[in-house]
Formats: sequence, structure tokens, C-alpha cells
Amino acid sequence: MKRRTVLKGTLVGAAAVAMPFVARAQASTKLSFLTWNIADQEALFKDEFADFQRTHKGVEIEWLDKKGPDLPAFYQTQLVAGTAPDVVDLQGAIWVEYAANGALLDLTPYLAKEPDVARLYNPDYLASWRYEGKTYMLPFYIAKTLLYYNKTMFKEAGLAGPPTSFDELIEFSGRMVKGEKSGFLTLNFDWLYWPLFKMNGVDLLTPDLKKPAFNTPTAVAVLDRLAKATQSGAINKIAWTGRWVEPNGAFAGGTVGMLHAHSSSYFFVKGQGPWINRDTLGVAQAPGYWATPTNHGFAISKTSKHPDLAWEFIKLLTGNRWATEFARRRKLLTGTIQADKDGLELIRKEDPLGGEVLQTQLEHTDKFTGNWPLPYDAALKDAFYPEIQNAVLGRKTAQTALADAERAVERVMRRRA
Amino acid sequence: MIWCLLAPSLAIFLAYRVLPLAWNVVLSFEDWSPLHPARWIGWDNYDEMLFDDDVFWQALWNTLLFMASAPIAIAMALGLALLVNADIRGRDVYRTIVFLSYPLMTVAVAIIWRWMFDERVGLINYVARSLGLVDRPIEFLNSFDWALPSVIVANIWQTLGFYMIVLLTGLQSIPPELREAAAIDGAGAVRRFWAITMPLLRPAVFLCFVIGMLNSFTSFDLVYVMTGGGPGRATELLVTYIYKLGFAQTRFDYAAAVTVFFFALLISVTAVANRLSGDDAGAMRAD
Amino acid sequence: MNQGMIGAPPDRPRWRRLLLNRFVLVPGVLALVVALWNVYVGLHDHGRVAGRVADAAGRPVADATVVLWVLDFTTYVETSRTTTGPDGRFVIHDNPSHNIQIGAEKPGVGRSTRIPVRLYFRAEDVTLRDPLVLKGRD
Amino acid sequence: MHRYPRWPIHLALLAISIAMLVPFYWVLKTSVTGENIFSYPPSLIPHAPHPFYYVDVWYYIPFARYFLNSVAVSVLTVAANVTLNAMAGYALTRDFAGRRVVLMLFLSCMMVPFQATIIPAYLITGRLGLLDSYLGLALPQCSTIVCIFVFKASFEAVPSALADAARIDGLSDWGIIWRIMLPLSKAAVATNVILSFIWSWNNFLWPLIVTRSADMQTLPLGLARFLSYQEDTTGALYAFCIMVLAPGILLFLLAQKEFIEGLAAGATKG
Repeated sequence: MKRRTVLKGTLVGAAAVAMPFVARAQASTKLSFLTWNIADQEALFKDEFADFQRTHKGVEIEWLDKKGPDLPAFYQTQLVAGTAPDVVDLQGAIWVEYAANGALLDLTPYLAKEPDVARLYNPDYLASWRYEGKTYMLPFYIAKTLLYYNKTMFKEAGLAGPPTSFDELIEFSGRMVKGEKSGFLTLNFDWLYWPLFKMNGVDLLTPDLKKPAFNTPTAVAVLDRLAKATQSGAINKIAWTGRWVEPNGAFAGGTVGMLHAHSSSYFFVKGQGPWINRDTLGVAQAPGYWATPTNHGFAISKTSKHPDLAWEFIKLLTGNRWATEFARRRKLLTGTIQADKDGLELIRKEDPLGGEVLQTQLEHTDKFTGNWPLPYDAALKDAFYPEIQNAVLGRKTAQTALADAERAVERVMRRRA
Repeated sequence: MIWCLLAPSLAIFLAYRVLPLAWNVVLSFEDWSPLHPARWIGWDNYDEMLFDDDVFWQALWNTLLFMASAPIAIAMALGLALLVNADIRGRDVYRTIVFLSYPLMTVAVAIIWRWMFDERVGLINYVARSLGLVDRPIEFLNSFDWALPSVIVANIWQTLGFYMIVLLTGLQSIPPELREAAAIDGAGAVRRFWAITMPLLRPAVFLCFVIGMLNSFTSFDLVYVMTGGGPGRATELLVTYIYKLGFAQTRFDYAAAVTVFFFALLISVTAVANRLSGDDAGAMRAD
Repeated sequence: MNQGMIGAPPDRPRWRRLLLNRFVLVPGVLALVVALWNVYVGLHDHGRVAGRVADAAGRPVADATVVLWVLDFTTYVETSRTTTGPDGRFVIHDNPSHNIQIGAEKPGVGRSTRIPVRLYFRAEDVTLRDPLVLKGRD
Repeated sequence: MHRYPRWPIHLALLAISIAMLVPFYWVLKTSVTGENIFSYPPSLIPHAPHPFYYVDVWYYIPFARYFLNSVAVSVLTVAANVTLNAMAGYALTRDFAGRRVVLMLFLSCMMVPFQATIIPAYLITGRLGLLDSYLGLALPQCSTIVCIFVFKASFEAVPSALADAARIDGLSDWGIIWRIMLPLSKAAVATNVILSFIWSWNNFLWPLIVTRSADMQTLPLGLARFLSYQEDTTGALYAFCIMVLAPGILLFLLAQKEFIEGLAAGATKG
């Protein structure tokens, strides 16, 4: 009798201890879904999950959201532990690293099986997720760089419109320098500054992506001019040192002539700059129409136990209905053609200037740069950018900086490729 | 019985310190990432670290500078300790104020100081400018020359109080008779300090020093939030580099090599410091 | 700040030493404050926003349309509207937010500027001190 | 005996105190004034202060929930630290074979940078089935070396006669720790409480990795919400800083006397 109770006790205890495992084992139809710093859209996601569960009875959805810099740390730890989320929202080029190392599911077969799905999306954006001929992600939301300019400061400097060439860009910047005022800012993470080089015909790598190609006289000249402009204050130093808040904030402060950034900047800047309206803020493509995309896409982890379910899930999220809703609520573009058309209409009504900004994101989408599908993009960035900083902040001459950058990049490619 | 008492702590350290360290040691000889199986590659990682990685050396140098700032802080703290050790009214209040910054969350400290150093609205620049010390603002955290010192300042601000308290009690544990006797023998204040106070303070100083070294990785949050290692590599510490290698570049194998090196470095520095402080100092004393 | 249980005179009865020391009192007081605050919130969160609408001359304006905008992520979106009574007063009953804007208009009399209203907690009941003043007839 | 003027000391200390306090003031000021943070010059005294950034913080993140999580984890950590460290500290005051080895082990454990141990630590926690649980959050910090030495020091200060007498009365080691050592080491306890509280309260990287579900997040993770894109959360960010720091500071002010004593004991005699 007594022994039995004891036995029971121990069993219960054991069960309690083992519970987490059991729980994980039982959740046979659970989709875990990891997003990249977009916790503010909880309401939307809840609606979307409900919609999904209506058609897929008894599917439990676990939603996780992590801040940008933290997400890779989290996702990789989960990979090691074999508990990677089924669906993950990835930004920039990090997906290539995961794809190349076999962490992500190749979506090409699914797209082949359902040809009309691919037709939903802007082909250029969809194409930016192709690696070795395979597509790994569907567009969640999209953005590429453009040129914002402060019309008031342009008038003061007697400038008619936005620059149409690198020379003009530098020259205009110089003309707007006065006291606290400077001429130009760019965001610098994720190669967002690369259009400045590309518009001068400078390429980072050879077309086969095997060797660095940036250490040319032209590049030296470009970098040198950027450095000189920075020293003279025509280009605000924050362009090379700030990440997100600093450059956008500085532009919102109304003392910087131009901001080279992607569409998300608009809302941040508008939030902080009371001066901003259609007469004071100009929106244009960067010279040469070159732009660096920073897109968010949905990938499926290869370790997912329910790849088909996950596919259904991201199809729903990126489909017209919810993409439109998302575009409207978050005021951005999703890469889903119809959704962006409708969403843009709605946004134009509420906020014409915002509409203008987003319009640029759908034009010249054939002129992407700075989005090389390389498995070691992060290492490359880390090797290359500090040298650029050295040059523009006057630490090294453009020549030595690029030479050192070349060595660093070659090292990465030698070690990683 | 003794071991039963030690068991829980030992178990925790085993699980969260020793095993991970061992893991790093093994990994440092492998080619591995969360995404593909491990392959033994011998000394390659170390070879790359020592002979083919400028960033590593830069980070190492910065880390050493960071550690070297500990003595400065300790010296300041010692001065403070002497001040608050004087029998004056309200010294408890002073102690509390100076110590107040130690318990703060490092991430928050970083944010606070990013704010203090800010170019436009940072207090430091504002004061400097209104006093006419500088004509245009210094972008502390964005300049190669200022970034590391700025981070160090923030670090000192946070740890100063801790050092002070440790040294303060060191002072108080010195029997006053000694000093008085010396005074009677006609030793001046300065001489008394060097002949009597300092030697007896050794253990406390040593402990401060050890803590100071540990700072070089406990202040990961500080650097990570304040500068993220930039501009360029100006504030890259070994810890931030390890973190970046692992989680930004998915190179845990290589990061492991750096970790092992870092660990060895810390141990040896501690051992040396221990020798210097007369072998039986502070926490190291075995009896 | 340094007086307290530790170093307290031992002659005091045990229960007082255990209860009447700063480690118990301070958290206790805090808990009390929080509790009271929650009671207050509970009694005042019906989402009532009351106010008056007047014209440029300060006369109350009857059946003017009053609109409530609520901050949604980055922009304010209209959530509800009502009309003023004969005495120019209005009451909105369904404000869900703590960060809102109120504006009024009446064809022929004009429109008021949107006044931002910040509340101490969601759906706090408030009565606007100044009336919404309609200007520029359209 | 020796008289010296007090005022220079007061002057110096006053200056230092101000220097130490200014950053607090600056952040406090920013958290209550919404002045355009990109305009120069900043105002030294806050004009039109208002508490609404704090209201924003409260609603930006499920503050209460995160707060409770942080508290739960911290309480766990503190309790564990006091008991385990007391046990270990006591053991280290006794003589036994391999004592020096243990000491060396502990000391070298201090030298392992946590950032490098995340992955194995995570795997181990997973093996224990403690992922995404309070215990899993607390475990790595349930015993901390510095605190062990604090206990060791203050136990050594207890006259050994007491312990011996107790042992003769047939009191077990366990009994000695609880009945004799701890009551005589209030300062050390306070130190343990505060240090372990601070460390667990401020922990950022570990919770980031081990928590999955939204309602297991701790306060430091809430910070992420304020570095978000698109919104201007600057004012709220500093309000949040204050709100996160307040508990730690409060606790410290409450127990600072004992804390400082205990820390000191551990420091010098350890």
C-alpha cells in the first residue's frame, strides 16, 4: 500500500521533470514562427494566425520576435539544439549563409508545383532570394535605398532639384555646408552605402564573385572624394559612424541636406521632424537609379517537421489579403504585386508624401546592388567596411585603405570560400 | 560531508563554466558551425588567429588597454577611500552616492553614457562648448581617438564605487596604532602611507585588480551598446570580437580559439598579479 | 537610511523587530500605493472624454461633429465621432487609448485644430479644460 | 589626535558626488521632457516635465508581466545563492583534501567569458529540460564565486570555539551553518542578496537565448522594443532605463550598510 503511494509519487515526480520533453514531443502540429523586431504588429499576426487556424484545425502557432542584432544569435542557438523555428523572418543577406550551409528549405519545388504563387510577387524582389539557382524565401516586406532631400535647405543653397550624378551629389553637399549644417548622410549598414560606389561603376567583386574588384583608380578617386567631402563637413560624419537612430535623427533635425536611406527611414524621420511635409521633404532616386535592397523574407527551416504546413502558412502571410492588410497597417510595401497596388492607394489617401516615398520602391527594381548572394557576406562586410571608415574619417589615405581592404577581403575569401 | 556541501555549487560551475570551456577547447581544433558537422583541423584556427588576423591583434591590444585602465580607476578609488575614511560628517552619504552606480544594469549604463557623450545634446559636449574649451563638438563615440577612452570612462564611473568600498575596508582593517607609532617615530604622512598603509592594502588592491580584469569581459554589454566595437575597430574587445565571430559570422570554431587564448591570458595575468601581491593576497589565499 | 532591523535595540518585542523594519515597511508602502492606484484606475477607465466646442467668439456651438483620433503605431487614426449638444458640450464614451487627438468641425462655422491629449492610463476619463474653438468658416 | 581642516575634504567629495550623480540627472531629465533631442543647445533644467513617457513604456511592452518574470527569476537566484554559497563558503573554511584544488577551480571559473559559453550552456539547459523556464533562467547564476568568498570570509571571522562547541553538542555541519554561521553573518547575507539580485536582474544575453515564449521575457529584453524601427521612442527609452534601474537602486539603498560591510569583509579577508 505504502509502497504503491511512494511509487506513484516518484512516477508523478518523474513525469513532472520530463514534462518539457513530453510537451515538445506532443506538439506534433505546432508551427513556431520567428520574426525580426516587429513586435508592434502583434494585432495583425494574431488575426493572421486565427485565419490560418480556421483552415488548418488544431494547428498551434508559437510566435517569437527578436530584435535585429539578437535574432541570429537566437536562431543559431536554436539550430544547434535542433529546435529551430519552422518559419523565420530573415533580413538582408544573412539568409545566404544559412541557405549555403543547408539550414533553410529550398522553396523552388513548391514554387514549381504552384506556378501562380510566384506570379503574386514582384519578380525582381523574388529574384533577390535566389542562391545557386534555388529560391529560399518569399517576400515579407521590402525596401530599397532612395534619396531624401531637405527642400528648404536646397532652396537656401539655390539648388533646383536633387542631384543626378555623383559629381552633383558631392557638389550640392558642399554648397549646403554652413555652421551646424551639412550636405549629405547615408546609412552604412548592410552595404546600404554601396550605391555611392556603384553609380561610379565600381564593383565590389568580379562578376563570378571569386575575386575582389574594387581596388581600382576610379574607386580610389571616389573614396578620396568622399573622404575630402567628409573632412570639409559636406558629408556628415554620422554617415560613417551612426547606425539607425543617429543618421535618421540628424536628418530629422533639419540640418542635413540629403539622406540616402531606405523607405523605412521616412516614418522614423517624420516622427521626429515636425518640419516634414510635401513642401519641405523631397523624394528621389539616387543618381544612376542604383539602390541596395534591405528586404525581409520568410524562410522555412530544413529541420521543420511540417514543411508543407509551413509553406501553406507563409503563402497565407504573403498572399494578397494579408499582405494588403500588412501594407496598410505598417505603411510599407510587401513585394506582393496586387497588395502593394492596393496598399499604396490606401496609404496615398492617408499620407501622400508617404505614398511618394513608397512609389520609389517599385521603380527601377532592376538596378539592385550590394546584395551579393555570398555565404560569408557578414565576414566580408566586417572585413571591408572598417577600412572604408578609416579612409572617410581621415585615418588612412583612400589608396592604403582600399589596399588593406583588398587584403582583408581576399583573406576572408581564401579562408571561407 | 564537506563534498555534499560543495556539490551544488560545483555542479553548477561544472555545467556552466567547466564544460563550456572544455567545449571551446575541443571546438578550437575543429571546423564546425551549427550548420555542418565538425571536422578536426588541428591548429588551423590558432594559426589563423596568430598570423593572419589583424582584427584579433587590434582587439587584444584594446583589451589590454581596457585592463590597463583598472589601475587608474583603483588609484582614483584609493584617493576616494582615503577621503571618505576621514572622520567627517555625512561620509556614509558620500560612500552611498559614489557606490550608487555600481548596481546598475550595464546595458542601461551604456545607454546613459551614450547620451552623455552625444554630440548635440550630450552634457559633456555642451559644457565643453559653453566653457569655450572646444569650438565644435567632439563626437566622442565616433572618433578613433576618443571612442575607447570614452568607454573606459563609463566603465570607471560604474566600477569606481566598488573599488572604493573594497579599499576603504582595507584601510579600516589597518590597526591605527601602527600609523600612530610611525607618527611618533617621526614618519611624515606620505612616508606613513607608503611604508605602512600601502603594504597592508595589498590584498584589497589585488582583489580590485582581479575584478578590474574581469571587467574586460563583464563590460561586454557596455561596449556592445555604446559603440558596437566601432568606429573601425577602435573599441573592439576580445569579448565583443568573440561574440561577433560566433553569432554574426557563424564561426564558433574560430571564436572558440580566441576564447581559449583569452582564458589563458586572464589566468596568467592573475597568477602574475598574485605573485606581485605576495602570493597570499585576497581571494587567492588558500588558508 | 541606515537605521533598521539590524542594530535595532533588542528590547523591542520580536514581532515588532520583524515587522517594523525598513525591509518590510518600504515594500509594504509601495505595495499599498500600487494597490490604491489600481483601485483609482479601476474606477476611472470608462474611456469617457468630455469637453465643449465654441466658436471664435466663445459661444457654445451645438451639433458640431467631434472626432477622436487614436495613435496607431506611427499615425493617428480616426476611431469614433459624436456631435455636441445644444450647450456645445460633447462626451465620447469609447476611447480605448492613452494617446489621442481631439478635433471638431461644423460646416459653416469652421474647424478646430486637433488637440493632442495624453492620458495617465488607457481609457482614462477626462474632461477637457479648454473648449475646441472652431475657426475659418468653410 | 591630529587636527586638520574638514572643508577641503567636503569640497572634494561634494565635487565627486556631483560628478557621479550628473548622469542620473541627465537621463531623468530626458525621460520627463520631450524636447527635440537633436536640437542644440540642450536645456539644463527640464521645462514642462511630464510623466507620459513612462505611460508609453507601460503600454509599449507588457511591463507588469516582464517585471514579474524578472522578479521571479531574481528571487530564485537570490534564494539559491544564499543557501548554496553559504554551504560552499562553509565547506571552504574547513580543512579537507583537495581544498586548494577547489579554490583554484573556482577562481579559474571566474575567468571564463560568458559570451563564449552560450551554446554549450544552452544545450545543457536543454538536456535538463529547463528551457524557457524560470529555473532555466536562474540556474547559471545560482551560485557565484565572489559571493562564496564573501561567505567564506565572514565565516572565518566567526570564532571557531563557537562551531566546535556546537559540534560537541552534536550539531551537524548543516545545523552549524544555519544556527550559528548565518545569524552571525548578516552582512555577508546582505552582500549575497544584493550582488546576486543585481546580476540576475541585469542579465541580458542569457534570457535572450533561453526564453522562447513571449510571457517568459524579462525586463532587459523589453529594451529591444525601444530600439525599434520607425517609431520615435527616444523619450520612452530613457523612461524605461529609469524604470529598470529603480528596483536595483531601491534594494541597494535599503541594505547598503550591511552590503558594504559584507563586501568589505569578503574583499579583504577572503
